[in-house]
Amino acid sequence: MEIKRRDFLRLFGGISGALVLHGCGLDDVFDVPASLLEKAKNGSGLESWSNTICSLCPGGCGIQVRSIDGVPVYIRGNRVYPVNQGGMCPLGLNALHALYNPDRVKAPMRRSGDVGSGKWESVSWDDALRTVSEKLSGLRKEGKPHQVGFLGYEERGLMRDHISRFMRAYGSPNYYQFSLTQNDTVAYQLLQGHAQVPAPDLLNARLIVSFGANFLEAGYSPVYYTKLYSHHQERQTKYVQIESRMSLTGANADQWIPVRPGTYGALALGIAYVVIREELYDKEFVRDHTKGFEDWIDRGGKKHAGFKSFVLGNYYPERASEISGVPSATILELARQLGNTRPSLILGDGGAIANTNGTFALMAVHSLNALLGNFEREGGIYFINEPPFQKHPDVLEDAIAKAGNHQTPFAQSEDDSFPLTNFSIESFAKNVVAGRPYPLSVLFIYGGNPLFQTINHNDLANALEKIDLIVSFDSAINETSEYAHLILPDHMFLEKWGEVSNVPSVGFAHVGVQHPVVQPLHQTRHTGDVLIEIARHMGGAVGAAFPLNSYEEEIKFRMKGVYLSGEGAVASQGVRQLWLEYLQQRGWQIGRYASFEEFWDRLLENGGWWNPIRKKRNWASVFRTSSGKFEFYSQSLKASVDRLVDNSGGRQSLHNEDLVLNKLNISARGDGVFVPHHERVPYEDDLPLYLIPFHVLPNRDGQASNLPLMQEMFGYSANRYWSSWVEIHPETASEYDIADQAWVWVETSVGRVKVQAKLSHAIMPNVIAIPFGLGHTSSGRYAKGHGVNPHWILRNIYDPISGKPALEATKAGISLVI
Amino acid sequence: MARIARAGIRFVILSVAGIVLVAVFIVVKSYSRARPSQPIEYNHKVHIENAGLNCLDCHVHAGDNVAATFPSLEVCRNCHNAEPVSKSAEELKVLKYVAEQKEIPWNQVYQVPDHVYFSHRRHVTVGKLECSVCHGDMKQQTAPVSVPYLAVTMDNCIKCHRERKITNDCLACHR
Amino acid sequence: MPKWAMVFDLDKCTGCGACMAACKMENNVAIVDPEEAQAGRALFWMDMINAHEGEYPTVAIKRMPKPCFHCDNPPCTKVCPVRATYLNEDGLVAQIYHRCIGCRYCMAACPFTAKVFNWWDPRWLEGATTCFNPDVSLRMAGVVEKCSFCAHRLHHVNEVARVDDRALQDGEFMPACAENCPADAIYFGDLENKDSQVYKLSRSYRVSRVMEDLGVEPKVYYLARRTA
Amino acid sequence: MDKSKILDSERDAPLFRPIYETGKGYYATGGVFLAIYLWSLYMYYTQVRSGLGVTGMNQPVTWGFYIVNFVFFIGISHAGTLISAILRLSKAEWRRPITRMAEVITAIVLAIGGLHPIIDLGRPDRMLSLLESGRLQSPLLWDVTSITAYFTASTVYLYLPMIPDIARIRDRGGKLKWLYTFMAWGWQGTEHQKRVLNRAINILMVMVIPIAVSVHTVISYIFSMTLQPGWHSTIFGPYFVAGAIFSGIAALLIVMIIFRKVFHFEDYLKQIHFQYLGTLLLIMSIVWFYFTFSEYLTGVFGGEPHEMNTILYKFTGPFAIFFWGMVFCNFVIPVTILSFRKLKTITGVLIASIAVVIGMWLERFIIVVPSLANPRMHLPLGIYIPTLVEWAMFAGGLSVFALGFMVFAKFFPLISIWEIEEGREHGIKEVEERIHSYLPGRELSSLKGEG
Repeated sequence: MEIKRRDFLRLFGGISGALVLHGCGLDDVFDVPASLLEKAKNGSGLESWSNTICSLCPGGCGIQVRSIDGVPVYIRGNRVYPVNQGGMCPLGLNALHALYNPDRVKAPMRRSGDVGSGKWESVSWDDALRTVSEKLSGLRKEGKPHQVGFLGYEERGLMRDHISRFMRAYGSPNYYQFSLTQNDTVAYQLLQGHAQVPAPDLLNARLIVSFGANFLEAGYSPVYYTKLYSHHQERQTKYVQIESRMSLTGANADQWIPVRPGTYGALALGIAYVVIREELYDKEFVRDHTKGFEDWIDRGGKKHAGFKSFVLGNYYPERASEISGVPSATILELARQLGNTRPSLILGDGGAIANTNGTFALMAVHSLNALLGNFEREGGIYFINEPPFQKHPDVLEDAIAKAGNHQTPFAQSEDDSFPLTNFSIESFAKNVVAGRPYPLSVLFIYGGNPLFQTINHNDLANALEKIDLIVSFDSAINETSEYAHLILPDHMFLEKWGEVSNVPSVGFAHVGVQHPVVQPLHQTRHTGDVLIEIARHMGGAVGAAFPLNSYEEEIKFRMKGVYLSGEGAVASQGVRQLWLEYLQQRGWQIGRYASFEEFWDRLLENGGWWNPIRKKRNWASVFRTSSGKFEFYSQSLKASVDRLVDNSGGRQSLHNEDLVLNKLNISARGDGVFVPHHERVPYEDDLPLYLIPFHVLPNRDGQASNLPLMQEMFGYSANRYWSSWVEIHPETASEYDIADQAWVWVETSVGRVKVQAKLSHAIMPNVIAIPFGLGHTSSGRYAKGHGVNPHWILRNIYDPISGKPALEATKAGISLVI
Repeated sequence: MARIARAGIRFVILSVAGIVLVAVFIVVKSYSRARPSQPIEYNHKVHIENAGLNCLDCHVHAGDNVAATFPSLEVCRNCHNAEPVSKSAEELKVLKYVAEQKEIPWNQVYQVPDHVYFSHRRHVTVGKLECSVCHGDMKQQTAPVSVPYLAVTMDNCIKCHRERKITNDCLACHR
Repeated sequence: MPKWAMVFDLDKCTGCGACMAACKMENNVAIVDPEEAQAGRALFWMDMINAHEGEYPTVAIKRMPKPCFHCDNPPCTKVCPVRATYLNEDGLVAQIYHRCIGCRYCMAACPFTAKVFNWWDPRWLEGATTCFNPDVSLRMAGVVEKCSFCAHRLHHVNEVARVDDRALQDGEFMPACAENCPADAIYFGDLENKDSQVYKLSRSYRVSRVMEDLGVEPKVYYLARRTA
Repeated sequence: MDKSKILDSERDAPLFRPIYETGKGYYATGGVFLAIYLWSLYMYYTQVRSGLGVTGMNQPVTWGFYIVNFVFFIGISHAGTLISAILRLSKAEWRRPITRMAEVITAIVLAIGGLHPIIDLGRPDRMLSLLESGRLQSPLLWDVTSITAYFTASTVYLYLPMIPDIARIRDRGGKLKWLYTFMAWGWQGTEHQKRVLNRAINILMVMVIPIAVSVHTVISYIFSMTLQPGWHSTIFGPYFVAGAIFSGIAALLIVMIIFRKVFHFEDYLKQIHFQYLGTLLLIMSIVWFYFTFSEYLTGVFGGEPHEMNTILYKFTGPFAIFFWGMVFCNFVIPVTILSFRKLKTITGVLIASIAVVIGMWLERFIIVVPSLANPRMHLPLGIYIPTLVEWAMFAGGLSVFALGFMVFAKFFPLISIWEIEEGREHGIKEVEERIHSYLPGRELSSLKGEG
């Protein structure tokens, strides 16, 4: 057993004194703040506040930074910013520790040793940029610009456009975004014809049933949701949370319904059965705006069974109960409540989609929204308009770029899997290793830490080793950027210009503008500017794609469109709900500004722009399917499968279709394939327990691990600090003689980890759960070596339709550490 | 008996000597603290009497901020721009700083400890205290002060607060 | 004299922990070593209580933020041998770090376990020494500390109000936790001010205080659904 | 000085022997204890340098070994002055060889115990604030006051009866004569001096009893003045005093038995002393049990949830072994041994005494820690595992005790010589008279005589 330093101290208290003072990093309190004291005594102590947007998570909260003599010392929520209205989450409050983090990359660096050796040498920006542009120019000269990849991390809005523009002008179709929410929206695509995440109107719904959507902890914007949630008591909203382990959202719901992992779809369909059988659904909506509910006859005169027949034939409550482990009485009760309470809202996310049958499960869940007629209705779900940004003229591609852009996107699966996505980290890794359809020469990595977050850790590591040049823009060296050859560190968000607009699922159009609240502390550069510079280096059409000199100008240029549209207003005092209602009654006054400059100044001063008034949408823009309706029978899924069948030899033989469907892990046949249905998850039945990872608020994506406060607060809900734990139901624990706080091995077919047990009644028996976020092998001094990463012992399997990692598809055994 | 008495006397003398030594050490120690010397031999008297300046003209934040703040170069430049106003050699130093665009590195004389909250605004604007109450009559100062007029000690704070019937709650000044 | 009090609406509170983080950042509360934290020495002025109630599947997790309760009849100040903790005229239970001798008697006497102790010299994030809040002094090893209701902010707003020659407004003095609560579940204000929201809420039928029977008169109120 | 007197004192020469003869064993034992003491000093230095983090105390369990030992040592200190005062007051003749040792225990242990709260301080450098800005309302200040008073009273009470003996050593000549001369304060053994000394002792012995009682009562107040379950109890005052006397007697017995063996005092410390003190120990054991029983019965019967948490934690929780160990050591063992004449040998008494000292230490532990480890709010239970530093301080405390005794034995007789002589000379006569005064008839006759 490794002796921890403090144990050692304890044992040899005598020696400890000397150690503590001289070698262990515990600083004498009178020494450390000397710089501060200096400042406090000699500085003028002038206080200033400036507004910007937090981007430690995709939530996009408006924040106010308090600076003393220009040094940021505190962050609080921006009261007037509409997304968070002054609220904050622990992570955002801790952003200053990220700014001052000792493990930031302070200047461009080139790796001088093997991967993981930690040997880096600093290089000048000029050298680094020259290296990159020469390599890129060389590839272009060879006519291989498509061999350059760009792996982003859930960036949206302008930055995404900016990178796309760069890649397009350069000539590569390989700009991908890896994130934990990647490929979540395929089910929406299948049912409603577009992948926009709907914004649920939590405030006006009276009953909210969430299938695994842990919106208070792991949703797109937890603070926004918490704000909305906080009104549930006065508005008498009932929350029902369906999930295997009670999350923070579950703990705050009025009712928690535990469900077996991988059976959310069956449960949703069981509810649909009751709703349909008892005719509690919105008949008008189903008649007018859905397709495939009733049995139907296609153009060829062939009869097809509708959703209704499928559900009534297969998902009677007893069967749904048998699959999901939820008592049929509960299913009946919930379904009747749903049918009889209007408006009632259905959410699906988290565990519901993180499985091999996730797409079908989310389809089933989302179908309930259609049955209840929740689209574009108060208390239902909305689709939010994009802010009226000013558009750049299209990129003028030169011949090389054109050729490059026409190449097959690299990360598309070679075989039948993942037909509905152009990117899956799994096919990406496989293709790099195999060098198919062409080798990848250069990879840019921007944000994120795929190696830590994915479940195909080894494949991806192999893939990264095969790439000639990896350029990372990370501001910290993490598991993934250990593989980089060159690091061109980006600013921390408090030091840079940026824009955070339309956070998915937030109920209004908005733009938050980030501006530097402090001069960059280190020799870092904005990645947007770096891309412009690289493009300029290459010159020609690539350079011409970026007429503006900096990313700051870019934002200003795009915001001009918002100004000119005359829509919405700069965020101001009126963000409170009551005030809004008042305004809506009296007519909404749109702020007028004398000039764009005035608008811009107000924008920076107040943090952002928003447009709470949503224009009524026509149904064609709500459902962009070929039928213009909500498709219970997904024609686009049908088309994809048909395409795959054609590719594998045509539909003459039934065998081909079987082959394709089997590869997609679809056991249904005929029309049943294309309507929401339940597919069995291929669990390894020889292991006894379901293992599920879960997310906690302080460190949702594992990237906050180098913030000591977040490490300390990581397990505040379980009274654990800096460490992982495994939640076990006491009944299950007693089967294995596991006591609370006992050390156990959690073992899967992939590997095993050692964690402390936490007995809890808030988890299903036979399910065990380990929080995701710890277990770093890199990422800085505070991150490294604390806790375990559950993703690394999960089986490397995916939802074969969407390419989403099946995080809840692993079974495990558990045993006491002896 | 005499012997006992002698032993007793010896004991008393030794202990008194010890105490005196310690006391002397402490006193010397506290007085030998480095006194700040200023980069410029600033003459308050000239500025107040001849130039007709008020305290707040240079210590601009004394009324609205926690720290009174030293005059920034900007403030000095208002008068000492390019041409010397006087024949003083010290003024040339100012002009040098102005020419080099370098802030004058003033040293602070009045320093409150880290755990004390002292706000000029609270004393000047709210409490309507004259500057001279704590800083003495600066009109007469021809050279920079090196020792606080009113020593920054808790006793002095409390005395004044008591006289003026201001709260002596610990939290009012200690943070 | 004002009587500052805090009200937590537990029906709104989700237990997200923002108050804990805000407090730590605002008050320069040290972060202890991982092994230390695990051994029960983590310093949280604002702590989060996690209580599981009931058995599977009808289980409820009660999360309850717990600052110092600033009792009107504080058991901790009575036992302090050196007046390092006392009830001041604003009804705040003050903690004077530079006088505390570290006997931890107040910690033993507090029924709410609201106080924490600096077992070591505080440790700071390397390079982050600049982000201290200059309004709050740093503690040293061997002294007791606790939630102050962000008393340093009271100086500030009082001063601003007096410069403007007006009375303090309701909601002007806000501790960091209340300021940042994403659920608006924390109210803070003056109980003596009959118009303040806190006064009204403290009279609510949903209100309760922790261990009211002890007679220590805590000034932290909890609002929760009354089931009975 | 006449010859007969010197000869007489030669009779008690064994009592002087430790002062003049120093064996190898003495230095060896002293060396060991000194080493332990120095080690503990070093440990304390580390604690001062780096903070109380070196101990095992933590968030809910904010008091640990130091406070436990504080209460324990102060309890032991009741052995001495209190017992000797009571015995003197009740004119128990068999007290004569015992009192000195008892008083020495008090003086040394009180010094050790009194230091413990200081060891426990997070900022010992600010200790003087206690004098500068001490709040008399705080039970801790009551403690400071009463312990200081008790320490003063008991050292004086130790010193006064030593004066005649010191004078004897002075008269015998030898090294350090100036010290003995100084300390003997010009004692010549005149009638006047004797009268003054006796009066002073009498006054002190009456005074010291309430002080001693107050000391441990006040220590119990530290706990019972708080609102904590398991502490907030009216019984604590007498309970602590009884426990203190109980552990004090046990400690006294152990010391007596050790010195009897080491310095061959068999002639002075006889079977009868152990019999008497053993009986006293038995009584105290039963009293202790009565108090303990009352305390827990009150708690269990009321069944107040927080109180029950603590009680159940003691009965069945992680500290159950200590709790039941305490009952075993404090009640089962002494009562079994001391109730049977056959078992009530010196060895038996020694075993019982050791058990009681251990048991009483466990009792202090069981009072201090479980109440703290069970916070009332829904917080996780506390754990407390003392570290090496704390053990070192404990060992250091014990070795200071041993060292103190050894040093004392090196300079002063451990048994009050003049009191023994006095017993021989006047005691017998006096007792005879006293017994006669108890007997029926005597008073009548005297009345008659007067009449």
